[in-house]
Amino acid sequence: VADLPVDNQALLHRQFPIFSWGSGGKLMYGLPIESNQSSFIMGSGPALPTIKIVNADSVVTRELFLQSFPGPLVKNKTKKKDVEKWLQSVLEDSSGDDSSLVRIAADILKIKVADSGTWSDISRSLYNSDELFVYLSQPFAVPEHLPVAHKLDSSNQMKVLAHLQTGGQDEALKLALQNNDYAIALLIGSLMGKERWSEVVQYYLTEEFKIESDVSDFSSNLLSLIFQVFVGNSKEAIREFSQVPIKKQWALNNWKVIISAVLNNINPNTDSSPSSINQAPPVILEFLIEFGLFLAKFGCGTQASIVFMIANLPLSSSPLDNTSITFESVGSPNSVNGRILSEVYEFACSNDAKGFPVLLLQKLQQAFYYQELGMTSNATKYADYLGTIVKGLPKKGSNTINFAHSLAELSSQITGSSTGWLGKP
Amino acid sequence: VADLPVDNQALLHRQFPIFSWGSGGKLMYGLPIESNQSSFIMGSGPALPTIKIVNADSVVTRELFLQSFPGPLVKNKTKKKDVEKWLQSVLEDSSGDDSSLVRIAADILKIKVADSGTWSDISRSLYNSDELFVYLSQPFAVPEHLPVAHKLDSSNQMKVLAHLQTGGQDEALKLALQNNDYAIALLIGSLMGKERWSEVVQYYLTEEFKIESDVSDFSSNLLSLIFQVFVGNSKEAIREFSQVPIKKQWALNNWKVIISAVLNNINPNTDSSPSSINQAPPVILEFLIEFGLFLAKFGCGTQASIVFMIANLPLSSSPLDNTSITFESVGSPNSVNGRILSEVYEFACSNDAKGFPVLLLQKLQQAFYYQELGMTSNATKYADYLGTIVKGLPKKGSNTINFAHSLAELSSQITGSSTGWLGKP
Amino acid sequence: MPTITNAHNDLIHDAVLDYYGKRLATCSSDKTIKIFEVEGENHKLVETLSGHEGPIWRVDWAHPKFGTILASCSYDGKVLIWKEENGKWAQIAVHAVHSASVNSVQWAPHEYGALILAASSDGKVSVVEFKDNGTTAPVVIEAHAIGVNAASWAPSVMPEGGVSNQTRRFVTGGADNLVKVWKYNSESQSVTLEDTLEGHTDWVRDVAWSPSVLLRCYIATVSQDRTCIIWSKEEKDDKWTKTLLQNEKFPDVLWRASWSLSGNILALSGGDNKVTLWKEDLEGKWEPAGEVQE
Amino acid sequence: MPTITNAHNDLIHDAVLDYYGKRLATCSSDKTIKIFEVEGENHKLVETLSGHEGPIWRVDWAHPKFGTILASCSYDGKVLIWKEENGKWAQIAVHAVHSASVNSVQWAPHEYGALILAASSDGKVSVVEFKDNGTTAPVVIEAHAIGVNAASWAPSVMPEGGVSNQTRRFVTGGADNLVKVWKYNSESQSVTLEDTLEGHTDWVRDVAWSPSVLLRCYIATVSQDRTCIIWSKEEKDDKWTKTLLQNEKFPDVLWRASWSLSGNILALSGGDNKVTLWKEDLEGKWEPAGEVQE
Repeated sequence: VADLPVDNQALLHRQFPIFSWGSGGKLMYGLPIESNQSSFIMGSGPALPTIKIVNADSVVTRELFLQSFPGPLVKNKTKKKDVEKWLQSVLEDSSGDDSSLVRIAADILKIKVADSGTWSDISRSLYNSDELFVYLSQPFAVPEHLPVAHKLDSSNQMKVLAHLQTGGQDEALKLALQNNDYAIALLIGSLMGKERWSEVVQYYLTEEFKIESDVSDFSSNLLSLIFQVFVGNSKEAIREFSQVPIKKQWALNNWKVIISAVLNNINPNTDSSPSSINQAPPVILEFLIEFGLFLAKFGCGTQASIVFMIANLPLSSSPLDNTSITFESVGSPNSVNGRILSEVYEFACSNDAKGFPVLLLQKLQQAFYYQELGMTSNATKYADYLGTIVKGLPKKGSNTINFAHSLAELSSQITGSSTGWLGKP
Repeated sequence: VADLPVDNQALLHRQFPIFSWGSGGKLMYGLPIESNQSSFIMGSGPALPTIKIVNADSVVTRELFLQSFPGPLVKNKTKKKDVEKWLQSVLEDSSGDDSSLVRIAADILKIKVADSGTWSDISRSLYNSDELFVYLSQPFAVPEHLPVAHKLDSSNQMKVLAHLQTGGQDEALKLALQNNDYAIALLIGSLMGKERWSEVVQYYLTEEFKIESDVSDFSSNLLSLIFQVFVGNSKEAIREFSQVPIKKQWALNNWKVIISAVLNNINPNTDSSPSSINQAPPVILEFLIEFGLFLAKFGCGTQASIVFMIANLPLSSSPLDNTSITFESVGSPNSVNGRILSEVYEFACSNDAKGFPVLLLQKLQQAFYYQELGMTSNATKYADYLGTIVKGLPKKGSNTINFAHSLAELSSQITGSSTGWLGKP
Repeated sequence: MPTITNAHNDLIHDAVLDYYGKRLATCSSDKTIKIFEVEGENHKLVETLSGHEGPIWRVDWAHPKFGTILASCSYDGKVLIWKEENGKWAQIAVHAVHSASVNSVQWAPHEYGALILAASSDGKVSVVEFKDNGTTAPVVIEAHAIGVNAASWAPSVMPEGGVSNQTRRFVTGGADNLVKVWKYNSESQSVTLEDTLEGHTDWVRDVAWSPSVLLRCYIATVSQDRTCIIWSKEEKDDKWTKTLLQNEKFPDVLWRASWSLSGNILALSGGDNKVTLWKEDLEGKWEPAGEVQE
Repeated sequence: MPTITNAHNDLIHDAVLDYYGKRLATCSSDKTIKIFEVEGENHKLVETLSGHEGPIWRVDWAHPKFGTILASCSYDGKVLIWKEENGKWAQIAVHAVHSASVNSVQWAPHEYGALILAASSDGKVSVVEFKDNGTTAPVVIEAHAIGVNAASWAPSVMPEGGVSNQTRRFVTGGADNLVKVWKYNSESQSVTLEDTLEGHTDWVRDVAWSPSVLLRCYIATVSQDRTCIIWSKEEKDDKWTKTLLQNEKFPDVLWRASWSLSGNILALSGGDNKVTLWKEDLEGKWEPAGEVQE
């Protein structure tokens, strides 16, 4: 449609559609007759002949699983099985859109609610590596076993040892790299702290792990990151590639494959950490937090929420690390999906019966949403639940006052819609 | 001298030398005239003509630095400079016996007392690696740069990545080792925990670090140990070689070179640990303790003390780890050198003004030693110092009673030797 | 469901259900306001209100606690207040401070009192409180010199100090293509400008501040430039974040924006004769939530 | 420094300075004991004690708190006790329980009382206490059947319960090449065998328990087999650790072993006519600490 200058005055003489929201799940609208039609009929009838009042429910597209959601979810009251069943229905409904963030979040939450999952289950939610198994089972041509790499000769090996005996780590490393002996270079690097080791790893992968078909160095980037994660160098690794545009883009595009690969390498037998998915080993926790912050920083806030969920971070208004980034909700709290997923996450992961206090307003907003659509019984369940919560809040403080005030408004709307005319305040 | 059967009766008719210790630093002796001489003279004079009473001091070989030792060393009272000066005189006196444990201990203590030393200073006390610098500065023939090692080809590299993405660490490692690609094998090993990593390191060094002239695999043993120390696998590494006789012997024989090499690789910039020699980084502390226990277990108790000193362990009667080995003294507490070195160690390293209580008896014994040699003023200093200590000990308890009792005996000996005949109890 | 046919013979500019959804007020270029009662399937015309001297652009019901009261604004430059008492409707007040068309009128959140916000083509907005003893002096300020097309109150939020400490905000949209956010201080009876939001390239036709209880504020603005912009901000942010409802322009000018009662769904009406519904998705973008069809 | 010449005309078997280093007692095959006063450079023969009927092997001064008292033991099978009172010496007690040569006699640590330990070629050792009212019945036990050559008390150590709870130990060396460690219970007047230490390959000629205050016990034993063995043990150990003073054998038999007053230095005398001094080094081995030369 071309951008013609608008005739402001003429607009005052046009009939636009009219619309008004009403309480009790109603809405009123009036659509104008198409102007050319009107002219053709040559009648002078009103441009807007009919005004209709209908149920909002009949117009608003409702999420299929909204009605069946067993909320509000109350720890030790709501049955885990019911939540699992509901999540399962969501997954079946997602109409095959495997990459949808809603599906991924729901899948992960189902694993968490069941409380018997493993890290590779979560990994699979992000990226199904079955295709790799197919690839791995293919027979490969037996390669010729000609030596193609380098290593230090005896006298240089002794020099390396002599350097190390005299504390000359840098000299030893230089000698190894000059001779392209990466094995001994990695060993020397292992003495020099995680940053130097990571440098050697990256150098080695860059030099030696070039795969022809590899677009934007996918393989060496991924391997390099995996190794750095497990040596505890996540923060630095992520900082490094977030400063190189092409690597940053690679990481943002491939976040699922990356996290999946890292999670698949959590070995319950190493370290003394439990393999429970409720507690990530320290290096993994560091990685998940840093990677989540990276995603959030570059505009992938919802993906970041999923990563923070995997890391079992609590929902809270406190900023993470030394950033201004918070994890208050799974996705936008102003979206229905976001609010429901946040509530399920709280149910699955919060240790406290109190849950995550930051969700109270979201639950209130959700209750209002039910009421707007005329789903009064759902709205009532939430209103009752929130009514019990309000009693436990600190008496003073604007947060409590506002909350109670809004809850009262909700209750009066609910009452109003059920008793009609008689419900005058 | 041939082992002839001894004629017991005849012995009763022989004049043996006579000898008796006296208080106040005196001793009495009588040496028989040589029997053949006597027969020659044909005199019937007594076989033991003279009995002499002399100062013990004139007979007992005294350590040159004993008189000048500024003990008892009292924290915040004795000047560090005086102790340093004294240690310096000991080092100059050790008549060039660089390998003597006394020299090594004194050298290390001098570094500790000065409080400004580095790990490589301590390393140098054990083993002066200057000879290696000479070796390192020699020009070497430029080696041919023909590839002699192996590495994975592209398709196998992709297989490794695919294995890792699917959590197949063992498969990835197997593939790497089958193809002798040790660099990638080490990287994979780094994901699998310190024990697996150490296995790969040892395997690699055994296969690839064979130096012709290397007697008992000195180089690969030493490198293997260094790498395992820094990954925190000391206990296992030491346990492993203590079970292989040839390696165990290598470690016992080369303890100084080994520890020196490890200390020289402590990099103050890595980790967040201070480079202060008063606090070893955790992996180093683990290594020093385990290696010390190893030395003690196989009969090198004094060497073990030196290692525990480097590790700044407190002197105490409590056993170390789950062993029965204790670190109560630097060397034997029944040796003068041992007692003095222990006292200097306490002065240098104990944080508490109370010092190491386990040394109290040693200091008392040292005081008695001074008194035996007639060095009454030194004995008095110790007696006075211990007198103040006694007041701080728990009133009851056999330890205190015995200590006070022996101290009283010492005091009475000192009094006796200074007032002579009049000092009757 | 009630269907009212031929409510007016001329253009109908606005129609609003009351708090209980029992009455419908419509206003038209025919200079009248009609009050209908709606119940179940039925509707009944209760009253036709005359008084304005030009097309009536908008009507707004006051909170029931004040009684059955309606405000209307018109091309004639006036805001009229109507009240039903004992089944009879009467005009009970006139607010005539503007010298040109009054384009929008809205009652403030009832906690503020009986307060009205009016926007006029004379470039000014006015805030006027109706006390029991008559009106107070209105507060009038210049908002958008060329003309103010719409104004909307922010929802009421109780701060630490209680009602008297409240920050009362409203947003305006003008013929200068700008959107402005204002702070109204009832004690000092003054209005100060807080933010000026640039983004539209033609007249802003409607502004709507979402009544959501969440801590994030949302303002929807629609314009003749065929875009709808969602402005959002949290208390701790310095600046408003601007999000286009959708990247492509709408087929025709956009005319009205209206949030559902709790701010979950946004309804837009425009020159393409459609009413489209929108809601926020998981990732903070806006997705369709339905469309009103005949 | 005092030099006493020609103290006796026959073999001199022992010479001991008293507690204050003022008197010297010598004993000889001439069956006499001579008491000398030594002061500065001078010496003076004070008394010659007769009473034994055979060569006198050893003498031992009692602790001054008991008075000026000397014990002697002889080939004649007796132990005689001598006392100086008012400048005059007299024999005050006889201990004649043995049926053969008494080879060593030693007063116990003075805390135990006036107690004597005697070792005899009749194979027995005896412990006898001299009370103010006369002697108690001696405790006599068989130690080394072929003959006991030497016996030495362990130093006194106060245990938790006080003097009465003390473990009183002594060590013996015999003609059976063995060294034995014994426990003497003063309450029950009994002696029990604690350890038998094997190592020497010929008669053990002397045993000496170090008076060191350290918690580790040391016993030096010398033998006709030309070795000196140091036996050491801590309270918590089960077994005694055996250390050869030096790996090579001495040129001739070893005869006497004597610890310095606090156990820091060990003096050995032997058939090579030397008195050598020894002390422990840092590593727990024994190194030379001097030699007595003419």
